[in-house]
Amino acid sequence: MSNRLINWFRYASPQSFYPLAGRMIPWFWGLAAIFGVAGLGIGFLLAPSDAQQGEGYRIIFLHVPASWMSMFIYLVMAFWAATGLAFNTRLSGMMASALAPTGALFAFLSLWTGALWGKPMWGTWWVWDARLTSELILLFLYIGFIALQAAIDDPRRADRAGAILALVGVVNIPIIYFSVQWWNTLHQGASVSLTKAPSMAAMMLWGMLLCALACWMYSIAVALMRVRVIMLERERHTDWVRALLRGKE
Amino acid sequence: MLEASNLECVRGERRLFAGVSFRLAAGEMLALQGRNGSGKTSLLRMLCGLTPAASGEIRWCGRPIARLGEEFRSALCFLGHQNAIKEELTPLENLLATARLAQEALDEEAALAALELVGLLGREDLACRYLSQGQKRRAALARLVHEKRALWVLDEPYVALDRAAIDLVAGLVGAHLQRGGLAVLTTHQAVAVSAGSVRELTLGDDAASQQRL
Amino acid sequence: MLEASNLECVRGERRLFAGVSFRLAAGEMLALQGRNGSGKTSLLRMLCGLTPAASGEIRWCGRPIARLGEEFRSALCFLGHQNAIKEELTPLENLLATARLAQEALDEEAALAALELVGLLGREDLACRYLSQGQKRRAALARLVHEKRALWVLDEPYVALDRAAIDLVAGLVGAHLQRGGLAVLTTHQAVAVSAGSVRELTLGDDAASQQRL
Amino acid sequence: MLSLIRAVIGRDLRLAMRRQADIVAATFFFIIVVSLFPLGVGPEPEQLRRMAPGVLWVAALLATMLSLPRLFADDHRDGTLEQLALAPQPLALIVLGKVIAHWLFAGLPLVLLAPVLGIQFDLAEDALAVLTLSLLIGTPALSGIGAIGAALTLGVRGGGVLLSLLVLPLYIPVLIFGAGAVDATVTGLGAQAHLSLLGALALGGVFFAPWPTAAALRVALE
Amino acid sequence: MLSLIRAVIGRDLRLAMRRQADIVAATFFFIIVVSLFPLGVGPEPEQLRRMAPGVLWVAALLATMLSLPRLFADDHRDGTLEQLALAPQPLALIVLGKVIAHWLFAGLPLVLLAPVLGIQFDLAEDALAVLTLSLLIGTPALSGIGAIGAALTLGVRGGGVLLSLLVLPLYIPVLIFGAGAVDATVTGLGAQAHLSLLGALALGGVFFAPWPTAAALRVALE
Amino acid sequence: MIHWNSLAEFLAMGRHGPYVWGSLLVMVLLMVAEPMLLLRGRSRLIARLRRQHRAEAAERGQARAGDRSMANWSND
Ligand code: HEM
Ligand SMILES: Nc1ncnc2c1ncn2[C@@H]1O[C@H](COP(=O)(O)OP(=O)(O)OP(=O)(O)O)[C@@H](O)[C@H]1O
Ligand SMILES: Nc1ncnc2c1ncn2[C@@H]1O[C@H](COP(=O)(O)OP(=O)(O)OP(=O)(O)O)[C@@H](O)[C@H]1O
Ligand SMILES: [Mg+2]
Ligand SMILES: [Mg+2]
Repeated sequence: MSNRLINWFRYASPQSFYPLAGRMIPWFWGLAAIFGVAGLGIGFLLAPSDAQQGEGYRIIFLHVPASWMSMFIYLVMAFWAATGLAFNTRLSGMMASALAPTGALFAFLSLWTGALWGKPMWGTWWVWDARLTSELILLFLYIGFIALQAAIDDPRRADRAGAILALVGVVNIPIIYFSVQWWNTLHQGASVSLTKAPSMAAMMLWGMLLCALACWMYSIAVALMRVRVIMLERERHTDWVRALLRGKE
Repeated sequence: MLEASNLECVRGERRLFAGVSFRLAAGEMLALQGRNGSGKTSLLRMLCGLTPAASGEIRWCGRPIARLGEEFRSALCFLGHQNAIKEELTPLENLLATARLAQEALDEEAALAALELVGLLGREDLACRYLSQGQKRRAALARLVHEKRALWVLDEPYVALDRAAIDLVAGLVGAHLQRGGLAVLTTHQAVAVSAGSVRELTLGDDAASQQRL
Repeated sequence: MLEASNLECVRGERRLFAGVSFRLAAGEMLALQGRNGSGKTSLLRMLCGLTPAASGEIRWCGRPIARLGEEFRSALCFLGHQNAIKEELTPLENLLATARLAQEALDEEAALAALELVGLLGREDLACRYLSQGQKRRAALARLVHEKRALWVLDEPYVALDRAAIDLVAGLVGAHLQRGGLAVLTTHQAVAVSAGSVRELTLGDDAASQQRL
Repeated sequence: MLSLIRAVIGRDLRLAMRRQADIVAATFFFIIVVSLFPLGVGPEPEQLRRMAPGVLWVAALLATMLSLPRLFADDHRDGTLEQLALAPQPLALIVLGKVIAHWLFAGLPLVLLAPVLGIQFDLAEDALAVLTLSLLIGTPALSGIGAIGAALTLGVRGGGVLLSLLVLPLYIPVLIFGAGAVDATVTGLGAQAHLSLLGALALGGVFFAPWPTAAALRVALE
Repeated sequence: MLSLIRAVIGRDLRLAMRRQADIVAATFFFIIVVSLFPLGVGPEPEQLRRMAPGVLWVAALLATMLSLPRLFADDHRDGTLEQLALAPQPLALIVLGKVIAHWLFAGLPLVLLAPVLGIQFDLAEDALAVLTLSLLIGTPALSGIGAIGAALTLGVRGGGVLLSLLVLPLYIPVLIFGAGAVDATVTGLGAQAHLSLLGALALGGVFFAPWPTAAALRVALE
Repeated sequence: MIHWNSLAEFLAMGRHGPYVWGSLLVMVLLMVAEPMLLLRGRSRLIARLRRQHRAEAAERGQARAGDRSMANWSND
């Protein structure tokens, strides 16, 4: 028990996490590529067309994974922020900052693919629907987090301020989601509503799941890459970074 | 009472000082010295618990201040480079508001007496924004007149003051020490404090001791 | 060169001083003295043309400065209580920006030399916000190193500086006087300037001379 | 404890009074923003009536937000904040006092003005009443939540605008329930549900927010 | 003379870059305000389309205004403004430089973003084009006129909010012609007339405003 | 097995080609760009740190030499 705890803390130090992350990255890239090719293959080549939406529905293989990731990454980020505040571990803050840009990227992609889907399906790029609106606000939260951290140049302060913001934001997200839903349904019926894809064909489901897995692996790989860069930058004065850089010459 | 062991201060990529230790008993004053940028202000902020130390520990009555929290803060009076007075309020209002926030009983009469002592009588109803640099500092220092808390931490209290005011403040500190108080003080001007024993601590002289990490 | 006759300063309902006259020739320095709030800063701001005098006149090369305008300002270098440096910029950038705005040619090398002189080498790339109180003042004073304008007006330049820096600034002023420059300076610290002749002017000692109108 | 909160409120209100501009102008900002919209959008009464709840609430939100940067900035700049952080009492209590003071001079005037401005938009009486009520309940939440943002951006250069970036997403639920309550009244549905949710937000905002705010202030002072 | 203006612009832009938050966040404030309105008003596209020009212009105006207080305040606080006032060149030229720098980081991004935000309101393509054009012409006027207000409220406590009080009335003509141009396009009338008037305002704002601004600055320094 | 009869049909996506390919293109582009930017940032950082470390080492070497000369080659 205590042994495992010690192990945990050992890997929570940047010095031992750095090489570990380095070893894991290629594996995640590999998995991401495999899942991605399989998912896109099924989705774009094999899956049948949708009865209502024709071929345009294929955006679902991009849109849904991106949407899921954008929300999930925020949760993970808030988790790291909380551990950082509670246990004052250096790694936590670094992980949180490493995740934010990727989360923002997926939030943007969700908006982009959604808008490109909405134009042919609904005839408009954008409607003020609960899901769409909360996704937009999620993007703002990410950007706020990134901007706040960028504006503070002492990394420790930036971590703690960012962590407080992330935690407040995570409380806020469900509130936003439900408030927007209320807002929408209490109005006279919205002129357009999100048409849910009817019971999905198994093929579609598989394609979507594989694409989601690919995005998942991608996120892990990129976050690990970024956290390694952040570690180098922040720990540049420590002996292990010096030794590491000297060794690479 | 106040004890610091092996304090280290890191700012950005620079270690300002390390291994700073001292011990201060009742009635003693620590005079911090060192050239500009040697870390005096940083050390004072650590002593107050505003900035955490990179390593080392600070104890008050034998217990680490981080653990003491409110108990320590209620024994502490800090005056920094900034005056902590509101420019819109008059010196009198400032003094009363400060006391009220510190939950100390200070009536108007006592406050006026303090202002008279620091030479602001006649200005007590003028918004601090109109005061001269030195008068602002005096308005800030007026709190010390009735200050009974045990540990005074003063960051260059003499700046902008004229000779008369400097002597006055030195006298206040002296009286505080005589009452059994403690004081930590930085200054670039050589000013003798009348009573109490003074320990000196000089922070690392320049680049030699301030290593880049 | 600089001549003031019968200056009067009124602030709010208080006459700070009246009948202040002096005359300053090339190579001379005026050391303004007086207790806190006696009106030194107010007088300096009048000399620069920032505040109009209640009565009296200031002349530069025989002509009233109000009439001279730009001609006077291009001979003037003022440094007030405030440092006039940007906290976001580094000392180097501050120095260069100041020079550029004053339309003076100052290359990076000269700027670096100035910063080295005031002891900020090693901090030239750190945003000024991180500097200590004294280092900020040094960053502000670095402009004086290459300053060639004739009239320097310095309001308590020594504040927050350590001994070494004070001597340095006093040296700069001395060299300026030797070159035939003029200087007006206030300070509460007794600091000797090496060269040039020093005139002293003490502003009204307290309430006695400061009448309520 | 209560006396501390009262001391903080007293001091902040006195400062606000002394500055005058603060009280008058935050209110006038509200008035002007609300009056700008008809100028930008055009004068048809029907359209204006439908915009009214949204416009008034957005204006209230912006007016509150504009006064936020000063909530801690002045205290930070002149060193008072350090004194407050070194006070023996929990910093969160002091923050609570400041939040209440902020509401008293930035939120309350908006509540009092809202009915007058609502008339400009030709709102019916019951809608006016609900508008005022919703602002009365909602503005404390704006002050409380705003304090978090103000503390996080403290001492950060460019803070004023960064603040709005951080705070506006947090304000959105308040805006939706607030404007929603009025809208529901106008369309004949009850405002009850919206108002209770707004009340919950306000309680959370006022009593939960001081804690993260205090933590953020300590970070800013480090 | 030109070199002086260039030096001022260079310094101000460098400061803005250094603060980063300034550039990014003024822009995001614009985005967020524009996005708030639908939340306050409701999601019906038809109504949103008719509100769009007004909302976008009001938001641009508010975003510009929010960045105004910092135009001179920082220079004032740290003593740089005294230095500028004591510089041999006319203060108005320095002001002109600062106005241009302000537009470059506070106005230009709004212009570039407007088409994207217009899409959220379902605007047609020609309306989008006119909207962008009107902002391109109108925002320099906002910066110029705003500078007067910023200078007048300098050093006045509570200035930030007082500023909006002074400046918003002066902004109204810009708002009316700007939003009017878009509206005219939407309703099929030509935008020509509105745009020319807007151009006249912009020229006046940029080249006339620095003089009163400089005078106000000298008063603030007294 | 494969759903499409011809490449043209595949590309047209039943008249929704621009939307589908627009989504895919941007998504793939950004997801390729992000790691590329990271790699570039990383190599720049490493180069910068190497330079810094070398400069510091040189500085330190000088300082130590100076110390020794002053200390008259006392021990160490
Ligand atoms: C900018 C526009 C859009 C945004 C921001 C957006 C956002 C989201 C989000 C956040 C989710 C995941 C939430 C959840 O699973 O409950 C999602 C899922 C989904 N979206 Fe979108 N969406 C947009 C446009 C569209 C359009 C136009 C369609 C289809 C016509 C669509 C269809 C779907 C479907 C089918 C799902 C999966 C639903 C599920 O698994 O429950 N979305 N979208
Ligand atoms: N981010 C940073 N990177 C490098 N150095 C820093 C950083 N932040 C602060 N410093 C340095 O830390 C020191 C802070 O010193 P401090 O304010 O404690 O000095 P001080 O002894 O009070 O000086 P003074 O007598 O001028 O008031 C300064 O030398 C400053 O340059
Ligand atoms: N509105 C006012 N009403 C009354 N007195 C005023 C008003 N404004 C300023 N004063 C007084 O004018 C004086 C201004 O003095 P000034 O700043 O010139 O002093 P100083 O000699 O520079 O002092 P220091 O040594 O403290 O810098 C102060 O005594 C101040 O109290
Ligand atoms: Mg100091
Ligand atoms: Mg003075």
